[in-house]
Amino acid sequence: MGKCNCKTAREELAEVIEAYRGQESALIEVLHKAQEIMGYLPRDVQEAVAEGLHVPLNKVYGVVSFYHHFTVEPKGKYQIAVCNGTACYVKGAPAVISGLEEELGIKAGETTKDGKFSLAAVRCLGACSLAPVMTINQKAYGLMNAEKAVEIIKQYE
Amino acid sequence: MAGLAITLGSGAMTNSVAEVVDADVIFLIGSNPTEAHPVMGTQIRQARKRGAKLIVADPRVIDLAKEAVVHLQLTPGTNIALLNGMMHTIITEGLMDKHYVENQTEGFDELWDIVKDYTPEKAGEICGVDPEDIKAAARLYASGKRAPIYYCLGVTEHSSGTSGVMSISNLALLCGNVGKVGAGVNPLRGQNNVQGACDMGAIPAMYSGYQKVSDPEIRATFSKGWGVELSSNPGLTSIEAMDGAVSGDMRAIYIMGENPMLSDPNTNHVEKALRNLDFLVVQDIFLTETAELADVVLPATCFAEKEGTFTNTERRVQRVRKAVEGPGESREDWAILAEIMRRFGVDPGFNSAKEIMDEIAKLTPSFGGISYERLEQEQVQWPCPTFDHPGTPILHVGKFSRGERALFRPSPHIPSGEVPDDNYPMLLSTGRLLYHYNTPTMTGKNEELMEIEGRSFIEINPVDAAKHGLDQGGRVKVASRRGEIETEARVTQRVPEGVLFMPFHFADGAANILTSGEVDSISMTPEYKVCAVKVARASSDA
Amino acid sequence: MIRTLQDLKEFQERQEERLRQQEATTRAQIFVGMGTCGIAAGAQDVYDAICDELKKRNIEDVVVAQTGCIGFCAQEPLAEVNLPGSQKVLYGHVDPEKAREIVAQHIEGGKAVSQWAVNGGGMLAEELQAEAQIVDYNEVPFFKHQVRIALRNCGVINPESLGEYTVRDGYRSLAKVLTEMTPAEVIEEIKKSGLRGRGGGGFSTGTKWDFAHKQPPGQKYIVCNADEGDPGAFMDRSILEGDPHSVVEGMAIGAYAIGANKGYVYCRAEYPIAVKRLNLAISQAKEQGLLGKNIFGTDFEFDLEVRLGAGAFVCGEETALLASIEGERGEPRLRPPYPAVSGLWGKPTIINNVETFANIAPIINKGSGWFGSIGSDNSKGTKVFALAGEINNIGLAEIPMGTTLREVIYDIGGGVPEGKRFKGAQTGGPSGGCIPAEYLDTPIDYDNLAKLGTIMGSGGLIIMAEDTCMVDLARFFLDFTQEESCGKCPPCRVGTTVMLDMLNRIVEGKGEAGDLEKLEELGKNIKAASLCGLGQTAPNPVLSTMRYFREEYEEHVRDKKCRAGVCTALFQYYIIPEKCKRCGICAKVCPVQCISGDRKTPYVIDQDLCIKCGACMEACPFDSIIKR
Amino acid sequence: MQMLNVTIDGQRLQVKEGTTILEACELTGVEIPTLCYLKHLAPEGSCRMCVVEVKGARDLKVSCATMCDEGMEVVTMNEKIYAWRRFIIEMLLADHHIDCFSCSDTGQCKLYQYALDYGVNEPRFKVEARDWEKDESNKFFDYDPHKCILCRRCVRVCNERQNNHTLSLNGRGIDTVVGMPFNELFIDSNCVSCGNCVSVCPTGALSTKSSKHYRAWEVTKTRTTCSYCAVGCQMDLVVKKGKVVGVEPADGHSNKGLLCVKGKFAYKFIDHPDRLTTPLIRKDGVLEPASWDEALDCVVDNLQRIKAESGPDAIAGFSSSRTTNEDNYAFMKMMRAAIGTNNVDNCARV
Repeated sequence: MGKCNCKTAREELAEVIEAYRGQESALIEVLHKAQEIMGYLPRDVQEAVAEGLHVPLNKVYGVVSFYHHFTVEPKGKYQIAVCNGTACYVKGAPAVISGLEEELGIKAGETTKDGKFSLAAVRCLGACSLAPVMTINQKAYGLMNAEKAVEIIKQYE
Repeated sequence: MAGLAITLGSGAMTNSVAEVVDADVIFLIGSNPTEAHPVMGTQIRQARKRGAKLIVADPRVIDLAKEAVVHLQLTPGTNIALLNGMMHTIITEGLMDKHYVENQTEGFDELWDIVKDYTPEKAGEICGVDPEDIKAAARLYASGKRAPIYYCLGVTEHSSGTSGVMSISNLALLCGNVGKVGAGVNPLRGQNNVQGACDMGAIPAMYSGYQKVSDPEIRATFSKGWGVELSSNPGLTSIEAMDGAVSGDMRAIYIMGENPMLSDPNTNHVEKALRNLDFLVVQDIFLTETAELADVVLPATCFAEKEGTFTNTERRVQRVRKAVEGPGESREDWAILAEIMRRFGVDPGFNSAKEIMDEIAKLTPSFGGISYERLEQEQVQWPCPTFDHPGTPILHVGKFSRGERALFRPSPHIPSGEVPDDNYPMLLSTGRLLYHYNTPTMTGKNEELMEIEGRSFIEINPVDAAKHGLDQGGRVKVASRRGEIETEARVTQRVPEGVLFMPFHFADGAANILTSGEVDSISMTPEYKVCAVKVARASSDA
Repeated sequence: MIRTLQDLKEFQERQEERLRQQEATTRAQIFVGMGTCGIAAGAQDVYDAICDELKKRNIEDVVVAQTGCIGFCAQEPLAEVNLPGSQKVLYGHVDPEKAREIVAQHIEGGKAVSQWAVNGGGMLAEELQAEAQIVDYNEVPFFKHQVRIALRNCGVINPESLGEYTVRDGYRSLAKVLTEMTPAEVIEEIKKSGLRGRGGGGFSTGTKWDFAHKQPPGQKYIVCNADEGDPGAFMDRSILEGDPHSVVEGMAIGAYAIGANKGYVYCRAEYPIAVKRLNLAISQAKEQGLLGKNIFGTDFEFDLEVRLGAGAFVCGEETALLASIEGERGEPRLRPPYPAVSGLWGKPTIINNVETFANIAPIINKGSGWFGSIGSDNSKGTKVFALAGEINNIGLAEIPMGTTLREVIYDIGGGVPEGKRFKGAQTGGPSGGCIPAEYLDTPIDYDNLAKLGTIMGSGGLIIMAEDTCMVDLARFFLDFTQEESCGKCPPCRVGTTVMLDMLNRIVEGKGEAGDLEKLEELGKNIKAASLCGLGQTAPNPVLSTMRYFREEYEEHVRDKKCRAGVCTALFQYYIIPEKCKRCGICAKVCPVQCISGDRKTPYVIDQDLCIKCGACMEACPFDSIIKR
Repeated sequence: MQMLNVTIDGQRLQVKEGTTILEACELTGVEIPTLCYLKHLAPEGSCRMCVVEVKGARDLKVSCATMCDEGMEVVTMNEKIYAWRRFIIEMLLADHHIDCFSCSDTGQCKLYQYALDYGVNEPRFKVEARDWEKDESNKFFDYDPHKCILCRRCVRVCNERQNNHTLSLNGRGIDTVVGMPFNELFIDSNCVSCGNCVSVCPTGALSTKSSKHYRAWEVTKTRTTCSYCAVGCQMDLVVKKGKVVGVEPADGHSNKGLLCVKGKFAYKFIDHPDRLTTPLIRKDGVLEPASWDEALDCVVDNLQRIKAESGPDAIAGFSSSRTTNEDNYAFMKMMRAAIGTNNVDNCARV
């Protein structure tokens, strides 16, 4: 089952690359799509993009490593993002982050060993009225504090 | 070289290296600059990045082929058919520069007479190339406003080399691409001072500046300048001299700074020739394979140990300066030669490299404006007849060296001197690697380079490798009618099926044991690029 | 296809007719605010509950639709119920349960649930709620002081409907410029309006357009900067989500003015809903011929594409943004040449932000005179502010330039919650500075903010109360810019790192004498020597807080104290023995078991073990625990 | 081409339209400190070092990227400029592994020089070192990211001039590092060892292995022409105690400051122990050392003999396309004038 999915993802990636063949300026677009499909951007994906778009590999890597949205490591099944925008910061986001770090045993930016959770402190999500905000796989939870956040992630275990 | 002398009047690169970055279409044929002329290669890449479109004609997938709009992966030895096919498209589709052809060339009818048979389909068949690609390349080249052609040994090192060069010249003339900025017909010279050696008259029929030995007036000038009587006998080329050595007519050879034992084709023949000599002098910086056969070896200084000039591929005369002392008793080449002249009772007429250049300027109109004093300020391109002449970055502007008009000299396809057959079914081509330079006399003395690329190998297509049971990195026996060597297999898509490629740098498994003695009838250039061979897994490779 | 102004009018009339029909044939219309903030607050569940409840009750003559964010984020999820003939009711803090109740009482019963209504008792103290009447929106203080130009359609129309945009006179301005005005006249009109860039610098939009217009004809581009990077500002997101066509129309007008035929919207990838709605708007406009070739039957051709950012604040800087669109690392380039002369792929390019473009159509439609009549002397029109932080009415407020900070914070924003004391307001985000309480009555415009040492920026307005530590706040902003520095030039790359390092030491109680002077020196030099706007403004939050709150810095460095009780290294939780009732609750909640005591002896915190999480203080029912 | 009148530090001069302030300063001999500036590439203005004051302008101007204007008055040094540049140096030194005592670049390091020039004796700030590793895998040069000041010259020369696309800027902000994709080593990358990155590095971040063995003040440089292919690259031979220890590219017409692996690094044949140091004469089948007199006599006697026996045309000479014009000219003169034959050729068969 997993394998089957993987193959489809590869095919999908190949289609995306084919659609942008030779279009150097579409690099970031294609990387977005590739990451959407593959979940992350490992070397072989970057090589395929480089080859398809006629962009040197060193440039692809340079671009990927510049933008924080792109990742070369696989992310956890559940991606926790705690907003660290100003409003959330002022209202206590750092405590939420450290609470989660402690609970999960990882630092922000890392993924748990079992691949279940990744934790990220992210830029403003634009939901300042609910500060501090946390999202898990894009589902938003507002008005967080450390305890609430820990309670919520327990539901995902 | 001889080809351009016939069609344009001067056998040199028509334009300057630096112009390439502003080109809009670049046609590269029989040249792998990123390895053989790396700094040229980078500038072609700069041009490509600035929007130039690249056409590559090469049997191998060289690095620049990957950046090309069209890669014509032709069978080695079919350049002329390819060029004729392109010209057919250009003429039939009305893409030629009519005004230029009418006003600045002659022989168009003769050209069409031959080219008309080379439809892209026919050319494609000969070359093993898709006719559509030939058309596409032709259209692209004809569309260029600044469209230089660069070629190298992949064109000249064929038995039809001169005709190949003239076909390139035909193509350029057809599109009005000679005598203008950023265009031209540009041979990338094989070695640092090939241009200079020829300019200086180290060729049988010409004194310095391409002044004909056969012209009595010129002979008289040199005779007067040198204070001796001069022979009017036509001289022999090195290939002819070697043949003469084998037959016994040639009794002594003086070799300065060359290593024909590795660099010439058909090594067995060369060895036979040199061993057959009564007397062989070799003047060099190392005890080369050739020097080992000499009766007298004279130690010379290398470029870092002497004053002088080199003339680069774009005809630019540039200074070589002494940075260190030569080792031991080594002497500058010219000083050794001067001493021999003295012992022959001839006054050499100079006591330094600078004085030689003054003499060159005096006796050579195209160098008339060149002196060491001037070279301190600017490195000019010949022709540079006077001290107030700025030099000539572009040849044939408005008027050709040959006269008012350039000449079309068409040729039909000429098959290579040796083509694959049942006994020797594969085609071997030879060439250079980035990390080496000709025979490894110099580069081979750098352990780092030898660590990167230090052994002979042969490139073979995966299909052929499978057919012969060859593995990546395995040992392989390669045999031609002239000899047999063992080398390492490099299985790669860089070469097409049926074609093999070997660098000729290495003494272990030396490629030139295999290459043929076929030569171009005009330039006498050997056919390094095509010979027929067979391969087999070497028994040593268990 | 809309090919002429007449076509547009007819299209609009058909839409109006459709809406009239809808109103006539339905019992009620329900609009759920479904911007990011609404959805994050649970608007989708509310929407589903409403539909479900209607179905359960077999009510079929009610239209349920989504709108963008109306800006009153503090009240999300919001649902508007519109019964023909009666006052619209805006319900706040709706949850599925309330939603079902609203269907029951208001739709079926015909009686508004006043105590939940924002324009009823919903914002009043509990005891007053029941008595409150439903009033007009404009009588709600949050809306009353606003003038909505850029936000004119947000929360009012369905953002996914081109028809509803045209009902609000959408694309009339584009039709007007294409059929009645020359590009020069358009530029003149924009110049006369006094519109200044709403993204940060406040450069005259018309003048900028004029630069590009004056470049020789040929390929030109127009770009919308929707890389809203200021953490705490979300007006651009709201416009894109609530009224995407206003941006499309503004860009098309700009393109016509400068002679561009291609545009890009560079949008943060973190705004998926905005991207989706914008793409939808573009395809709708293309379908109707409002984008593409021969727009309104003229020679004008314009195509628009969305490009996604990838998490780099610096891409809000225009040259970095262009590099990013080109597929490069988002590194700023030297100016000059300015993008208006040499931008995308070396071609003349105009970059304006979302709010700026959203202002264009109204200016053309109502005239520069009208626009110029709003605002202050050198700052015309309105500005949208994102109110956040320690303020009751978190949300978007569009106010005329020249409104005082006090009006914004107290009248619109409802003041600081829990009776805390207002300490300062940060404008311009990480590039801006703070305004202390003594300047509350300063009219807000470009020039006044500059005088106070801050900037308008994109309109983030973070309110800080007494328990905000200004040193920590400055550290937060610098941490942000340091992290977002692209690394191209040494002043910004190394300078912000060195400054951050010092601030980190200061908040950890390791500050040394001379640090503040060094910080000032560094800040000044980084501002002067940096390559782009990011570095040139990065020290602002530090310099500005040092200007107004220097004593707080000095306390941190000299006394190792944080008066706001934020810098954990600089305070302790302390149980006042006299006040401690020995209930033991604090010891129970303490995650590290560092509180000991029993019924007889007051509880004591072991300071060596305390992690300063504050749980005890929060839990203490007798307020016996303090920070000191 | 229009000429513009500009004044630099009170000195009036005329420059062509399109000349940058930096170029104009060069013409007047005023030296402006630069780090990111690289001839033949569009100015990037990222190092912020080359600022000057333009009369009437609000801010200092980056001289590498600011064009001269008619009547422009430029001041290249004042208190403000000095403080600015000093600040840049301080910032760079704060994030630089200071190792001048053993660094192979000492003596030619621009950062070192400017730190002296601008009085930065002891760094007041320090950025914590990142866990980057040195890369000594290339055969010819080493890379130490802790000495890199991110002037980006290497990356630009690799990508925009050499076009080999090996080096890139990876990461961002303070963690930006010059390197190869996926942090691979030089040896594993597509690097062709052209060495152009090393040649343009202003510090010891990229340094040739051989540069460990000499210091700038110990060497002399001799401008010459490369002896490998026919492009004719101009270069400087770096000589210490009579030995070539390095090669640096020069700005020649055809190479414009670039070299390839052979030109840059393949100079070790010059003082190779296998070099011929004395004439050799074959005696009893073996080549034996001989004096010049002996050897030349042997050559002349034998050639005279054969000429007498079989005529001059029984003798041929092969000259070299590797050696100088002067040598070639002398060779053909010797063959034609002394031996008396036109049997002279070289391997040139292009």
